[in-house]
Amino acid sequence: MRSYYILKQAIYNIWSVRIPVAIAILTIGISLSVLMGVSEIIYKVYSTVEKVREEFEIDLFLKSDITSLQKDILERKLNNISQIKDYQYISKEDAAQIFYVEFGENIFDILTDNPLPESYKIKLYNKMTHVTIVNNVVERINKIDGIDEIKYHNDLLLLIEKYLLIVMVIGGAIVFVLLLAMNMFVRNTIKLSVYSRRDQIEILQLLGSGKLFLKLPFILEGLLEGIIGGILSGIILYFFHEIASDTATYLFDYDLKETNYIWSISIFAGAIVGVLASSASVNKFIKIFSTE
Amino acid sequence: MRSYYILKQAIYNIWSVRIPVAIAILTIGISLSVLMGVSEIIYKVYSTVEKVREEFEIDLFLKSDITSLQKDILERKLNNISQIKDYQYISKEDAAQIFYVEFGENIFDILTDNPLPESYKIKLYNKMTHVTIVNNVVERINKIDGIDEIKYHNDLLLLIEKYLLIVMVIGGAIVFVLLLAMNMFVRNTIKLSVYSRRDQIEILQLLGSGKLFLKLPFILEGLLEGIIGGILSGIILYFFHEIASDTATYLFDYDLKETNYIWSISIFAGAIVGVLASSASVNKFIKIFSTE
Amino acid sequence: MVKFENVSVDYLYSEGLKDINIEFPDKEFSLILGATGSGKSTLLRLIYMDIEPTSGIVEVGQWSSRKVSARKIKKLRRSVGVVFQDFRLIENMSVYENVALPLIIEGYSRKYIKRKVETIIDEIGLLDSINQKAGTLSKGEEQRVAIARAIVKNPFVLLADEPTGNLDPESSVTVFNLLKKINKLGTAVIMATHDYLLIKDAPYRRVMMDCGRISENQEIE
Amino acid sequence: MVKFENVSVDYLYSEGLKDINIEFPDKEFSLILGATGSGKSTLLRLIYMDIEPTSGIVEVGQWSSRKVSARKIKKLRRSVGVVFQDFRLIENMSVYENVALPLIIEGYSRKYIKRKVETIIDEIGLLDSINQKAGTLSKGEEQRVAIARAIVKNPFVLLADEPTGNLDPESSVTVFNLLKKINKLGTAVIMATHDYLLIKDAPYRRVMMDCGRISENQEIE
Ligand SMILES: Nc1ncnc2c1ncn2[C@@H]1O[C@H](COP(=O)(O)OP(=O)(O)OP(=O)(O)O)[C@@H](O)[C@H]1O
Ligand SMILES: Nc1ncnc2c1ncn2[C@@H]1O[C@H](COP(=O)(O)OP(=O)(O)OP(=O)(O)O)[C@@H](O)[C@H]1O
Ligand SMILES: [Mg+2]
Ligand SMILES: [Mg+2]
Repeated sequence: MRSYYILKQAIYNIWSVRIPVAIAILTIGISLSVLMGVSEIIYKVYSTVEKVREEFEIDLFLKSDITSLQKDILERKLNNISQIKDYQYISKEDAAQIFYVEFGENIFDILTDNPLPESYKIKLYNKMTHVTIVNNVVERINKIDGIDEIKYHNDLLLLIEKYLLIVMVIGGAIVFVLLLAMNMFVRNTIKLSVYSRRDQIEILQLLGSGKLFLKLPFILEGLLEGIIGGILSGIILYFFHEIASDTATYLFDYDLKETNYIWSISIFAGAIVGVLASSASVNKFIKIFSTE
Repeated sequence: MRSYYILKQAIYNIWSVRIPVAIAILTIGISLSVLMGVSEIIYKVYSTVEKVREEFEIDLFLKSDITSLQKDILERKLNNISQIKDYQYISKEDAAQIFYVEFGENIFDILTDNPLPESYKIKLYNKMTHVTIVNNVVERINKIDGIDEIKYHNDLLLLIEKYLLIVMVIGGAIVFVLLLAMNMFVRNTIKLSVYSRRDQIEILQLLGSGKLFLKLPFILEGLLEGIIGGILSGIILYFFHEIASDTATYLFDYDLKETNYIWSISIFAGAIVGVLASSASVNKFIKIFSTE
Repeated sequence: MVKFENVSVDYLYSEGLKDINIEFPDKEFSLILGATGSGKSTLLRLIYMDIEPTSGIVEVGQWSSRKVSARKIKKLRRSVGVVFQDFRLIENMSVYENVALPLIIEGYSRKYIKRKVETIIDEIGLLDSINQKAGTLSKGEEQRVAIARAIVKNPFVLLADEPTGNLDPESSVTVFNLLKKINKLGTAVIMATHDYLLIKDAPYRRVMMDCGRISENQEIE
Repeated sequence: MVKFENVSVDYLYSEGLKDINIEFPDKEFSLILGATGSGKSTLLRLIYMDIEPTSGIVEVGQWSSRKVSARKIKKLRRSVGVVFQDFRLIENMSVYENVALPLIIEGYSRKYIKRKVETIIDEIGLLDSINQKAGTLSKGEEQRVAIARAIVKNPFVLLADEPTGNLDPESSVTVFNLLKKINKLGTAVIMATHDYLLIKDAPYRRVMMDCGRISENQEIE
């Protein structure tokens, strides 16, 4: 009977005190969607930056008179540089091929001789694509014999490091502050919702009800509110995805639909937040003597 | 006596129902500081981008054999390009001077002859610093006789346009969503706070009190809560400025202290929000018959 | 004058009121009697227009339940004094403030209010508790504050819903005498009560209610 | 057994209780009389430990106000039935649910609760309103629900604070008879009342209170 009462009471509470409950649900819903929406945007920016980093490469153009011994030494030396993840040898013929793919023109149609030099495409480990490390690596490579020219887009890295990374840090800070703020809003709203029913809590205590019995209807109420709020937020996020989808694909080359599962996280998070907040709120109004 | 009652009641309300009032103040305070903090960050990023734009320039290096007639024609043609705000002629001597300032070496110490070409530094109107417009302008300049080389950092503009501007748009969207969300949180909190005193509103109505008399204590309460919340937010923003000041100077070359007046905006905004929200909330609980 | 014409009130589970026809003339003292749940409070609530009749018309002085507006109801309630059965004091206000409320609402001067309120609180014997919060009073004290608040503004009709339910016999007599005095000064009083002992010899009209109907309307000269 | 030893309660503006010494033996019916504000409710609130004594000791059965804990107070309140002077029903619950609450709290089976609650609601004459929300009841009906809730769990002490204040004489007698019956079954009853007519011939102990003191403690065989 107790459990029946508790369930019924939770559902009934929700209906009979529509205003605070509706407000709690709205607060949870909006909080979650703001939080998850902003997090997602920040995450997308972050992964774009990472992708730019991943594509970072250093091109080594070799002198035309390089010997195969020199090439061996060069490769051995490249192997010794720990920041280098991978390198790829591009012969004169490969280069012509790439030229053809990129420019649609056969280099031999223009010149009889292939003027493109042999080269190496070097990829660094992701974590190593920072301006100073790259400069350091380039310096070491520069000392190797047989290299004509080193080309790399350090300015892009510089930009990432000076601006985009900062934006990331700021974004992270925003998410963090939002997390704190939203958490506070949800807790406060539920606390107020419980506050408006402190009479009921007092009466139950006067009738000798235990702490758990007192709290469970509210906890269950919090759970339901959290789940409904989570669904609300899921719906908001879904529409946000629909609207922003094309833009996202264009900007970040990212299919937003991939993260549509975010709505399920949202419901889960709502449920947890609802339960924790309501449980803590009821505690505030439990006291032994009414004069306390 | 009425006004005395109203003032007293507002202050008294605040004290006797500490919990909802404290929550309302906290909500206003946090909302305002999140909102203004995020807006400020976004604004700083925006002004940085604008600064980068402002510094954008196109360098025209002239052929060494250019005649002064050709230069006249060139200048006249530059005057005709409406996107150009300003240009500056840099003689061979000026160039040497700039070289000296930038590299600390007198060019004549190395060479007897000055190899630096004459040039023009062209500034576009701020609104015109977009990749396509710039390309268009450069194309037109290119057709002018006597120009050896045109140098400009279109890649930086490209980056701004592809990423930073996007970040700005996203940032704007975040601020907008936050504005809506925070507004809702504040309104809801105050509505709940009024809700927990709906008995009082009902009693006053039964005693024949007019609408204004009913609302004024709550409006005044909202005003006080808003002001206190605004002060709270002002304090938070102040510390945020203190903490972030060095970083901001480094990143954006921006003295955050300059915008310390933000705390006064914050109090003002708090007051307005508090009054509007409480006034609207009381309306919800005003009804003629208790059975409505 | 308060006049009910074919008034009915429907409630979900119970009788409410059924086809009530009655007049309470100005300046008269009327007693409403009847078992619990017979509709006494419902009748009174119709007079200060806390509820609407489901059918029929209630007329109170110049106001009619047929043409109501927020402004009219406000005026009506300002000229009717009500001792609510559940008192309806504002718990976190002092006795003084609760009693002063109707006068504050009407915008009297501070000095006038002070004099008036203190006199009346003295009359109901709560001068010692004048600054006590209404929420901490004993029930009997609350009831007396509710009575003070109802009569402080010299209403033209005074509705008293069981005004002595929480009072000891002695205080009950005091309160009843107070109501009689007010009636003598020209205010119509309509009082719902169970206290037959108290009103035994009172020369007032008795309206008996039974299951939402008026079973007897007995005028006494 | 309920025992007060040198108990005082201080309030901000008023007497509260001063140096109370009294014992209420098991199974006895005691009446507490006194003017409004004399401390009757305060005395009863001490017994169900809604307030702490400022000094002195209150002992209720195996529980003492000297050693309280949330758990002990919970147990105590489960074995004491209280008719609060202001009823304290949960407004948005039905009559049935309000009465069933003490049994639900103790974890009885649904079937037992249903039988028990329906019997008792019948006894107080509210079977017609069993599903009505407590917030819409008339005061007299509310009071009867409060009484039903207090006696439904067969408490070992029953505290009734002015349980007939909102009832007509007939219902008052019914309720009083109910309390008498419960007392006969072995429950100690302590009832604060103003209704001298109702208790006139009752052969019970009368405790007279005056300004926070016991002015008379008159046992009747
Ligand atoms: N808002 C409501 N909704 C449903 N039923 C109601 C409502 N108000 C009153 N009732 C019912 O109408 C009937 C008459 O109520 P009313 O309060 O007028 O009785 P009363 O004569 O004042 O009784 P008492 O002496 O107990 O105060 C009661 O049975 C009550 O349950
Ligand atoms: N929480 C409180 N704070 C301050 N004073 C209080 C408080 N509770 C009661 N009092 C005062 O203590 C005195 C005794 O109150 P109590 O409620 O015990 O009286 P009572 O005998 O039950 O009166 P009644 O017959 O009116 O119910 C009253 O004067 C009351 O104002
Ligand atoms: Mg009534
Ligand atoms: Mg009492």
